[in-house]
Amino acid sequence: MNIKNPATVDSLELRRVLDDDGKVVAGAKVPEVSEKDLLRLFETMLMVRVVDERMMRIQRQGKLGFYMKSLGEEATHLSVFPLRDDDWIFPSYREQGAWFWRGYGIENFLNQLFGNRKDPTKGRQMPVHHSANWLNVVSISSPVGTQIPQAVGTAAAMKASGTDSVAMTFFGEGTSSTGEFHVGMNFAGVMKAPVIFVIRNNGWAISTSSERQSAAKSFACKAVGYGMPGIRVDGNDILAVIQASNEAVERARAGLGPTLIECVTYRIEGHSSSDDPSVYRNPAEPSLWEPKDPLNRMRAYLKNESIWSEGLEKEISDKYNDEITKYLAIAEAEPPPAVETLFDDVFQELPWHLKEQKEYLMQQARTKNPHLHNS
Amino acid sequence: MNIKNPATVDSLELRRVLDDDGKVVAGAKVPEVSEKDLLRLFETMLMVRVVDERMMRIQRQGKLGFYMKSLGEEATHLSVFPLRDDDWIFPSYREQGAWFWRGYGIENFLNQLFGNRKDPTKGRQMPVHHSANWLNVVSISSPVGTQIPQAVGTAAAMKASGTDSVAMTFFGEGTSSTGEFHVGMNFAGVMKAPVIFVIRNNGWAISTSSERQSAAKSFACKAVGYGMPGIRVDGNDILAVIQASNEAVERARAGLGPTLIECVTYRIEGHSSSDDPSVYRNPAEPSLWEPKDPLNRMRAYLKNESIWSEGLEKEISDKYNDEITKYLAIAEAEPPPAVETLFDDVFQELPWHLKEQKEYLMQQARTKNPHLHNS
Amino acid sequence: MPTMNIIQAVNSALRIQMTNEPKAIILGEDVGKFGGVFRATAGLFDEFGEDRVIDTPLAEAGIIGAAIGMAIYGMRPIPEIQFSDFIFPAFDQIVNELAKFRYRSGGQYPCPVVIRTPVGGGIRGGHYHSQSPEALFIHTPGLKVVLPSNPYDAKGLLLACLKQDDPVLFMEPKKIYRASRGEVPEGEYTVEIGKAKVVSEGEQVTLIAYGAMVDIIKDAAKKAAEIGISCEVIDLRTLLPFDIETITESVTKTGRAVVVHEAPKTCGFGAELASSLYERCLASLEAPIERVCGFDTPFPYSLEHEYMPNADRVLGAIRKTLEW
Amino acid sequence: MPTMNIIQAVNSALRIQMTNEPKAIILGEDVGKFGGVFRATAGLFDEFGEDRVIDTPLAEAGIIGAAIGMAIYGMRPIPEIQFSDFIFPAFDQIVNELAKFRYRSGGQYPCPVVIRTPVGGGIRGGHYHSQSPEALFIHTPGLKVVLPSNPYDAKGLLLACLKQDDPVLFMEPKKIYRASRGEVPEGEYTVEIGKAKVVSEGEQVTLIAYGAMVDIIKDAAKKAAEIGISCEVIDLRTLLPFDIETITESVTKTGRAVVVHEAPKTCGFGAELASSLYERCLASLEAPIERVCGFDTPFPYSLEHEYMPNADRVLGAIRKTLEW
Ligand SMILES: Cc1ncc(C[n+]2csc(CCOP(=O)(O)OP(=O)(O)O)c2C)c(N)n1
Ligand SMILES: Cc1ncc(C[n+]2csc(CCOP(=O)(O)OP(=O)(O)O)c2C)c(N)n1
Ligand SMILES: [Mg+2]
Ligand SMILES: [Mg+2]
Repeated sequence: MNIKNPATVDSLELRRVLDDDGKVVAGAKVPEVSEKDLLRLFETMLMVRVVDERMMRIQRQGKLGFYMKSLGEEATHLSVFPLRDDDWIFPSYREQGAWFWRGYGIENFLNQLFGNRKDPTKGRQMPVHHSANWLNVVSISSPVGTQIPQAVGTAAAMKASGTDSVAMTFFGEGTSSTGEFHVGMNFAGVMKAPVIFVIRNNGWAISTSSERQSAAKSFACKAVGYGMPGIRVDGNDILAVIQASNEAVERARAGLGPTLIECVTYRIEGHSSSDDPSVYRNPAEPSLWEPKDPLNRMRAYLKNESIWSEGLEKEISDKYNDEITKYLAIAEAEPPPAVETLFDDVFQELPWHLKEQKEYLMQQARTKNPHLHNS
Repeated sequence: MNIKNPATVDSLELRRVLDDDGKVVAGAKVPEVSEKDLLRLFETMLMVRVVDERMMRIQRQGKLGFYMKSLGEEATHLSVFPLRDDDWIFPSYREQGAWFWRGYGIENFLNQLFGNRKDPTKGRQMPVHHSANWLNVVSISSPVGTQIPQAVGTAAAMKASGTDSVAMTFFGEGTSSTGEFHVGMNFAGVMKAPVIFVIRNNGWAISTSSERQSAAKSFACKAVGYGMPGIRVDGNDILAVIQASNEAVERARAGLGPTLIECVTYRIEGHSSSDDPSVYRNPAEPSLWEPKDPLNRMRAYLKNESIWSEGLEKEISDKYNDEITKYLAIAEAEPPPAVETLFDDVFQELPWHLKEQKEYLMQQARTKNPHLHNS
Repeated sequence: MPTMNIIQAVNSALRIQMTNEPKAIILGEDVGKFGGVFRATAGLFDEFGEDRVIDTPLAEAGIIGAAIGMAIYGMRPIPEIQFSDFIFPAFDQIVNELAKFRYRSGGQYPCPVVIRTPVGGGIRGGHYHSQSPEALFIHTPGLKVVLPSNPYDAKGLLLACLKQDDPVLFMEPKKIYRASRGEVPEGEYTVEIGKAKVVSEGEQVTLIAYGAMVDIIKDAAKKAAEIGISCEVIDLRTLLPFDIETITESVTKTGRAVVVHEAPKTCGFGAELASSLYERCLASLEAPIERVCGFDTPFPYSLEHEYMPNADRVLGAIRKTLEW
Repeated sequence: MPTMNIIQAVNSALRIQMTNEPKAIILGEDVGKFGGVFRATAGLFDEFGEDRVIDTPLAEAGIIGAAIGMAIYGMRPIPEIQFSDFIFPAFDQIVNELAKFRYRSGGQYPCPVVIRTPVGGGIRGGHYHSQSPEALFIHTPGLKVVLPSNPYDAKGLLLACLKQDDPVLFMEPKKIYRASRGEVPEGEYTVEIGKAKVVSEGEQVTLIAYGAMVDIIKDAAKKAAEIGISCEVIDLRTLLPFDIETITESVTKTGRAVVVHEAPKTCGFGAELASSLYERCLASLEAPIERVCGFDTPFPYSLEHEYMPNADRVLGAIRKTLEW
């Protein structure tokens, strides 16, 4: 099995602010970020890591049907840093940090995973397919790439409405192979839509290596075909991610159109809780990427800047661990949505055939037996 | 209405061999083409022009349901020049010259247009949707772009079979906006498939200008996103077209993978017999392009080379006019396919439901009345 | 009242919506300056400008994807798909995204997109300019499907669709785009979604169709009347939710039914209509419900007229139900 | 004879085809080293090499488009679509290209592509890992559609599909991929396409299903037997062309039928089966044919078990046909 070495990834032009030890590289432009924001960024990345670990544990205990971690990719989520509340986010399934940054808390997160009666999406989708219209973060879809032209439509609508809001969409490098990627990028270029495309290039699409997704030199270079700038950035370098995103968001707000950002990162673990990467990937590979861990690098940077302390980190990690414990108990105890809600939201109002079907279902024996619900 | 000026098209890098007067431009590499082949190339372009004109005339007389001309784009068709008989062609609907070059004659051409009993495709498709498996030219589809990943599949199969055959596919610049373009190009890049993509950039997709299809600097530059070379060539310059195609076919045969060629040309007339370009396009625009006419330029070149004569041109043009007259009479007289053939070729054999439907139709009164056929 | 054809009626509805609803936005291939290949959006580009009548790149998935993004942001997009044969590149955006957006988000993101697209055969377009894919969308939970048969309904139904908040596939019978003419009010009015129309009453056989096939069943009813058979003619108008009440009532009365559509028979909408009717009217039925449909072949070119249902075939089916 | 589950049976059929037919070629997402997310192609990459078991980029339209190009060149491609919920980006390639290629070219270009794809609910996958879109393909002239319910049929039908020259959508019931086990010959054999199987004979009601729902109707028949009702159980196996003879014969005998599928009811395959049966058996029918189907909502997550047909619902339908 071939091994994917971070050194070869680095060989192309790659924007960096921090080196692997968290030191600012010579000549790098450090984005202006307040101390408070730096701490919030660190806290969010740490939160993702704490949540991911706990969720995978309860998944392994059989309490949760499915989960997707993003170990090692947390910094890429924070491309949302320059966004305002009126900017919209179109995520894929692997950007928990974007949700947390936006204020989507542990409580909603857990209720969605359990698809219970308090789930903001009413138990309609698999775990990790959140939706939060009050935060302008759009419902996640499993078919990959579908959100890309949608984000462009929202951005075009923003422009047409005369606001300077922008839309940002995330997806993996595998998703750049879809037709939706192309039509979305192309529409954005032609419409000069204020939209930022963030490719999380984590090297793998389930078992398929990024080299089998594209023969292009990089994913960023695909921007050329759409007449927009493409930026290739170290996705494990929080400051480089923010710098690139700042630039793209500014461009979009100024009416200069879309930007493609490739965040080069690495999927340290399996694709999801259902995956076993040892079948298809050299088990030594992830360890090659550990020196680039984004949380370690940011911690080192904060240490150098005298912002970090062990106590602070423990405090954050304890806080989220406690929250998880608290809301997990609630989420587990909460029953699934009432059976009659099965028919809501297909349309704004129930047409006759759904009324008939609802009546029929409510008459069925098993709907009257609440214990059967989670069988 | 904006006007599309050939001068602005020329401002980007553009490969040329002949200038607008048919003279070889300084420093250009003239492809080696025998005198015989030069004459055949000229004859084929002239044949397209003769056929197009006659067909549009009979369409206007109400004899033909539909037709699509390619006035001014004839040179692009001859990208097929370097192909061998074992190479496959996946055309769109506007490359008559490729068919004629391959040996698909007036007789088949007319029978297809009339969808009569002698149509090689049995009257199954609209006019101009030919198919000729004996020539390795693949059935044309109306939905644009679908042939692109198909050509890649054929090319991949050629490679897997150990031959050095190649596949060539044609499409308009508008079609480069489809998802199929992207997935086809991307598969070709990754699979290093021996395939040549020829974009006929004729400036218009029905009423949509090429500037509204893509914000990229050119269509050729889209190759970058797929890790393959892109060539931008004057599509009204037969020698430049052949030079580019030679290069791409050689690469493909040598196992070096795919190439994208953008032939810059111009759609002088309407999209099809159903179109009226005066509604959406400045009527002065086509005349700006007339000095670039590919047939005139080739004629001038042949004159300079002392290959051309007026007599020769008249001979060719008479020959095809006579052939058209002859086969038109036959094609018009030929009845439509027999009613029972409606059910053939859905599957290799008729399943029960089609047998039943066939029996039913044959019992219907109107199938027994041959005069109703073309109502 | 002015006389309009279906194209003009659609155009009039669009103009009214664009005038009254600043969030309305039209997008599609060639809908701008050209006014669409069938001219349904003619004049709107000049009247409302290129920001509200948008010529898109050639990509149906982009058209529908962008429309979804506009709709969830609060706009009222009206995308056009040039021919319903070309809707398939957008199939995923329609069935997996548009149709499910409200549901999957727990009601957070309604998606009021009204897709207009011409449908059906009869224009010598072969299998790529003639298909009738309505059944695929009727089978997709979350979409309303509407298909009018005349200018009055076309305008009234389109305006009704544009006023409500569910995604709609609004199909237009292109064969009769210009041939079907009638009086249409200049101003605003709506025709209720989900209500069929009893075109003419009758006693012995119920004929059910929609779109261009309504003219065919009207013809067949006339021919039947000539030989003393009394048919009730129903124009379904909305395919989902279809008007089960009206058709049940009619078939309960007549005891016989013929369902007509251009789409292939197998798994076509006729199967649903028939099954639903059997479930409700079995006791009243005097004969099996006849389905007169397109054949289970791709839509042909030269044999188009053999392929499409015609009044004679419908008459044959009427007779069959009476002779059973 | 070895015991296999459905995954193993499919894998065995693929291995036989790859061994005997040098032009056979497998392509899809993650079908290579990984052997597919359900492991249906496990081991084949190592055995037959990366040129014949191809990991493709993530694009279903590319997978099917490339398969078409391979097939018309003379290869025998066997593309995999990872979940049938993800088949829609390839919808145009399937319904407009693959299905029509032979027809539109006047028989010049047969397109022997066998698409494999897992289908159906029951794995807690929500609406994007649970759909049953078979009706959309049954409605598309030019495609055969096959959906086995057990390992023996899975292997025999898949081998039969691989030996013939029409395009096939071969759907695999993922809910019972591993749960359904049975004796399967090691070597080559075929099960005839187009033939249903009478799983068990009965007198009063015919139960018809396919795929994972066959186990449900078997259960329902057992429950019915306990209360003295005799059911005939039919596994359709091929959905197009479906075995009209076997089901007609059975329903003519029993006079009652219940059709079961997971897909939404409206315009589902059940409507076609019911309509076809009414057309042939109306005189013998004692009650309306009951359809027990998925509801007309997107496939849900938490309420999956409420959504999917179960033996109790089928039993309810059986009773209804008897009490009518
Ligand atoms: C259209 C579609 N096809 C296939 C799948 C199955 N699938 C889910 S995730 C995935 C890989 C995605 O890889 P990438 O885009 O790189 O994102 P990552 O998982 O690495 O974050 C695939 C093939 C899907 N969800 N949607
Ligand atoms: C998928 C699809 N959508 C829409 C159409 C309708 N249509 C036919 S030709 C055409 C324009 C194609 O333009 P281009 O690719 O530039 O080719 P050209 O006609 O200029 O040769 C359109 C939109 C189609 N045939 N297929
Ligand atoms: Mg990835
Ligand atoms: Mg063009």
